[in-house]
Amino acid sequence: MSIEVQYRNRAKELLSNGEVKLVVGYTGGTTPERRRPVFISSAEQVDRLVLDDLCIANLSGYLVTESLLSDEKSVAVFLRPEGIRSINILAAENQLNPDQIVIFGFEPAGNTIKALDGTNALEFSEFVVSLSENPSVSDSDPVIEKLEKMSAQERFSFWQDEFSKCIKCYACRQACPMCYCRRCIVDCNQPQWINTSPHTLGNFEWNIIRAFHLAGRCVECGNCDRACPVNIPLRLINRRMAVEARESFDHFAGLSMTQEPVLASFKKDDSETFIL
Amino acid sequence: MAKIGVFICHCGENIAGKVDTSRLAAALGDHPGVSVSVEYKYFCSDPGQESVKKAIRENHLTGVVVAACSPRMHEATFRKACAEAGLNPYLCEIANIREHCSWVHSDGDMATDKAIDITRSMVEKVKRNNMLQPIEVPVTRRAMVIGGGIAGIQAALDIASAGQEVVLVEREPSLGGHMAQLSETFPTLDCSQCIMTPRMVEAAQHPNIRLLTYAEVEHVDGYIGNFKVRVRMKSRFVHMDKCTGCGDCYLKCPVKKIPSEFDCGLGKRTAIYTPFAQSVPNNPVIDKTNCIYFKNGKCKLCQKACAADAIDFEMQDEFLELEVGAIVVATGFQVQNTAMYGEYGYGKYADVITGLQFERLASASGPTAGKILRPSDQKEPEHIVFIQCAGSRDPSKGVRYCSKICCMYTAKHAMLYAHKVQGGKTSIFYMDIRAGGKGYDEFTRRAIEEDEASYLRGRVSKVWEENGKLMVRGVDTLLGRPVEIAADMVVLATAMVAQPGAKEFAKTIGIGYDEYGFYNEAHLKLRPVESSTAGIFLAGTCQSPKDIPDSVAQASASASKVLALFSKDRLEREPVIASCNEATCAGCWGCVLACPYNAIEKKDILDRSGRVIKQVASVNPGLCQGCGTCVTFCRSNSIDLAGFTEKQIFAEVMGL
Amino acid sequence: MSEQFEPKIVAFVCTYCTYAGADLAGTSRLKYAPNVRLVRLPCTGRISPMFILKALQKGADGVLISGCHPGDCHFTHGNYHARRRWTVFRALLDFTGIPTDRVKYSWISAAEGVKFAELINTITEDIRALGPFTQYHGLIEETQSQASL
Amino acid sequence: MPKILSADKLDNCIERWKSSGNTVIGPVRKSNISAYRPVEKASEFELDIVLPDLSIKELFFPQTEPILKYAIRKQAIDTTEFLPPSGKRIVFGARPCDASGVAIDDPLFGWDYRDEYWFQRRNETVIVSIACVKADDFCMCTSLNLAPDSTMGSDILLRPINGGKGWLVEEITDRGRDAFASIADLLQESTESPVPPAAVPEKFNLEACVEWLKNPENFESRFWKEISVRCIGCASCTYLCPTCHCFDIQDEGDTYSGIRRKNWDSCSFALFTMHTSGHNPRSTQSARWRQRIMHKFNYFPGKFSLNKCSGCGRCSRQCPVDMGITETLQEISKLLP
Repeated sequence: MSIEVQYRNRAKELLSNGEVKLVVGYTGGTTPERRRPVFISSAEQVDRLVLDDLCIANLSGYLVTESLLSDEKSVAVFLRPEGIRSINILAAENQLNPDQIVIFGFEPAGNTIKALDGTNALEFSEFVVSLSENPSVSDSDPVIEKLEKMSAQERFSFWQDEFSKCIKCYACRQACPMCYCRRCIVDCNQPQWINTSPHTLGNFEWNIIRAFHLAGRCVECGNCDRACPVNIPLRLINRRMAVEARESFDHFAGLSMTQEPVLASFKKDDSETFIL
Repeated sequence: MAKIGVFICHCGENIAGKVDTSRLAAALGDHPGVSVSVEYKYFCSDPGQESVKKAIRENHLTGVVVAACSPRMHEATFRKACAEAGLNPYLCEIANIREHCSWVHSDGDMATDKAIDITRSMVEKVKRNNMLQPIEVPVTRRAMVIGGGIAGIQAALDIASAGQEVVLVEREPSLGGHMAQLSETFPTLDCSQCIMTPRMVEAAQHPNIRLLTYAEVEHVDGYIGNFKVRVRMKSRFVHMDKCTGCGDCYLKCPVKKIPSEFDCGLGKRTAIYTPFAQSVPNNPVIDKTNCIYFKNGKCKLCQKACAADAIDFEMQDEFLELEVGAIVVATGFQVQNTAMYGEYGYGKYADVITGLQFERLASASGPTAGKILRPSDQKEPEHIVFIQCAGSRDPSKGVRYCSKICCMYTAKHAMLYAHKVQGGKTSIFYMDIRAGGKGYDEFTRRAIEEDEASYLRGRVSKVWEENGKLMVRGVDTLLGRPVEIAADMVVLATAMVAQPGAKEFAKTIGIGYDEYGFYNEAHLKLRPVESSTAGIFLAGTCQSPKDIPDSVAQASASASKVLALFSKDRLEREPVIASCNEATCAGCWGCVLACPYNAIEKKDILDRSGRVIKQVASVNPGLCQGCGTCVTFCRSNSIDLAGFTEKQIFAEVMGL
Repeated sequence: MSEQFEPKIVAFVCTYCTYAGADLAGTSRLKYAPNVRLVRLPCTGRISPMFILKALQKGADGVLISGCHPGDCHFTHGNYHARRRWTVFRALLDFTGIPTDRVKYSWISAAEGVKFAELINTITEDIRALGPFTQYHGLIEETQSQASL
Repeated sequence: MPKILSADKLDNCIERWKSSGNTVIGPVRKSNISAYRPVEKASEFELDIVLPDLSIKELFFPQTEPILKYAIRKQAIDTTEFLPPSGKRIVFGARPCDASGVAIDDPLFGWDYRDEYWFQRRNETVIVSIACVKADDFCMCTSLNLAPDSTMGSDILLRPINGGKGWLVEEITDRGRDAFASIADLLQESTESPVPPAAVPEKFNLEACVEWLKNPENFESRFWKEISVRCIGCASCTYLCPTCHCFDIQDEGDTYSGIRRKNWDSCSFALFTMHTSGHNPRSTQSARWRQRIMHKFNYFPGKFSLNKCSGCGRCSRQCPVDMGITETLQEISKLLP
């Protein structure tokens, strides 16, 4: 039995017996290669669910939609490993009650996918620890390495080119499960810390601060990078932050539901090579 | 519309001598929102302050910027003046154009440019200042004094005698500190214990003093008027309520060769012991590391000897949580270990000793019952060489500062030796004789003139043993020739340094310290007994080297500060605190974790039917100290800090 | 003859240590370069990365951030939090090509007036040597010009 | 006889146009994104695409545009207005859906207030479109009563001839005729027939959908919630749309001087309609999506007799969650009797 069928059956069961009120999953999109998020609330609709290696989006962001979970009913969600880490962070940051989340876990395996055992985020604890020990994507990204070999001036030009394209549509923010703030810093205009105009200066400020806010929280699901309509390689900057959190503070985002945010905690012996 | 008054102080020539104040006044006068821009010789003077008040009233100013010295000097002065003129004091800011500008720059034009930037930036800030009201907090009328030396005892007695409760915490088994170790005291040569022990007993018996010996402060929480202190009561293995202090236990103790800390290693003590005969309290403690029972599980001779059944080998450390309103830190000093002077042979030759060891030799209660005898052979020395500044005023090996008391105690030692050993010769190597103080210079003169101490101005380069003598080679710089003296004993006037662990302890209680580990006063001249943390005061040598009269004076000063604090039911605190915008807070709790004071609480927002709609952060104004770490953490910019709001800082930067 | 380039440097400092250290430099009458403007904050914990960006927008060629030494924070651990933020933010600025030489961090205690004066001189000279931050200034200019198309 | 512009003459054309003071603009791929950008020579063009990622809109209505500079002084506030930019431009290789998108917005910007920033650029710009011979799954011009070779908004329409060696020239407006008069000698006469335009299947019945939208009962339909439940509320559809025209006026600067700017804004944002009081008349994403559809196919046509959509399909092509106008109107079609 394929995972798709297996999970459809489980979704049907959970919806029929009322264990969950909703299943957030994937279904077919406009083109054969596209998958789009789908919200299934009755057992009759479960056949719309599609699960294959083209299902990439991290759906966890939908769980923090205002008032979705306020009735204390459970919601099932299809999640890749990054999505499970997102759940850990969202739980650690008091954005959701993990007991209300039923996880349909899966991970890529070559050209196909395989199911992950477990339903509650807690049951994935060991799995997430194993991810932190063997990060599936190596920390050394060739583009990052190339960038780091550049002079500061060349890097600045690289990002100037990239950020000059930004149209401030905020698709990166909206697609990101970690950007759950009721009011984004960029929407504060008293004072206006970040210039909202999509000129390069404002775009620099926006993208830098967003990356800073994601430091130690980004699980590198790629939602922002894929959402960007002007193809800014946002993954690079977030990856760099993840590497920094790891190297400087031994912090792997979303390791557990009790993990302290890297920027709200400290160690007295944190390294400080650069402070005069 | 803002109406800002800019008041530019010349500070005599201090500012006006470098900064072109008329250009500054003109530039600010031309700045939007500035109604008044004037200069004056001394705005901090009475007429100066009056002119500020007058300008506020006449021009209906909405904010004031005083371009003058550091806000640490006169912010309070001018805020008070504003309040007197009917302007909320928090609508006044200081532009620091003296310490940060006129005093530190050579080029007048550039200094003036900088002064304009600084002042304009403050104008932009003050335009966005809010009217704030001081916060009132209750005061717990109970003080804690940490350290039971002369300073701590003095502070405790002063506070207690004024009718307030005191908890006196001493980490050793007995009160007394260093003063109890001294023989006679300069400049009067009265016996230290004779004046010390009555004070110790008084402190122990005072109805308002709760004495905790063999106890250490482990943690301090809270803030002025409302500290919470955790004290570890180290287990003595002797129940104080049962012990009669008879001493049978230590007479029976088979371990008798432990070097006595009190006698600086010159005497011996047992494993169950009181530090000295006059200990207060007079109840012994068991030194676990040296006790046979704790090593081998056998012995308990002391327990058998104790008729009062006071000894309990199962005793555990206990913890007390105490609430106090003020803390006096009187943790004292230690004598510097002079091992770094290899050339003096301290530690190598038994007869090279420290000044404090000499005190024990000279003390009637000391290991030699007051006889000056050489530790090596218990013979009376015929010639003693004293080396002053053995650590002090020596940036290369010791400490940079002067330990202040060594000139005096060395003179005292020379006198005591002369009085006790007829015909004994004394040579004192010194750099300068510093004898400032009542009766001090007379005292050193007496040592020279009456007791024939021979003072040699110069340093000692080497001490070595030769034919049973300690050969001291030095130089007499006044005569300009090398000197070699065959001595029987060498006494080093070692430096007074901070207690080991002084820095860690400062961090525990949250006060500042200098590079040496001495605790920082809030202001060296004007607030010398207050630490930089409100409600924590300093007494004695934990702050800097000082002698007994100074320690006692500072202790009494601290006590008076505590009493002043306790004279009110409630305290006014600066309203520089954070607050949270509940509408925009995302409730991520990062601020709760980041807050050093646990001042941020989780708050449920309920709908009409009492259902939790969302959770947000909420700042407890009583606990918040205004550091602003939460503000920086907050991703949605939902927390802000009064006095240093986002708007103010933005304007300040943009105004530069 | 070309005039010497005078860099514009903005410093964000905590009031208990570095600001007091700067006061001490003043009372000690130490002389240092007049290129730095101080913004006083209660604690390094209050210093937000956005302050740095705004200083750059205002045309700063360099930024200094300074506070109490580790363990000395008046607020017990504001500077430990600050240090983490700086570590991350510094990496971020570096990665986006804002030279690390232009944004400096230091610990200066209330007792270190000499260190303050010396540091200001060093930083001023360092940034003078780097020259104006023309790349960033280019971004600022762009905001004031008409759209290129 | 019909004229042909040969592809190998394009560089000469560019040179000719530039020498007469024109900026020549066309689809260019730079930093992994294709958009209408100025070029120096023909090789910079990227013409062999369905359509550029970014629409032509920004040429007339930039993402951000300074309109006023101010300095607050003690006694007065100095202001300097930025004049609408001037300079002749020739946009070569525009897609018909982009050209018609611009034409759709003309009445909007010239309605109760004439936006000189728009019209100055419009008057000085010649749009030379190339009829589409390629389309993808998202193209839907035919459903909007337009076509891969429609001439709406174009000054010249070029139709590719076989082998990509050139284009058949169709002059639409006087402005186009003038622009091509200057290169008349570079054109050749030809009888070659053009490549037929791309086949773009009709995706929905617009008229029927509009009827449904106009029915007030449907305003509160559950449909809106269901169709938009996955919308994440970003602005990529509106910002890529050639016809979405909303903007915000923003003052930017330090405390006493700055620039007033006209920036793109989007009805997708929750803050778009947020009142100072905190009340938001469009408090849900479904209300915002409904507004977008209603505006395009109900309100705007009601006012200007034009659909506010040229069928480029960028909204769905770029949507992070695969939504878009096509899906919505297709789903509305399913509701029709």
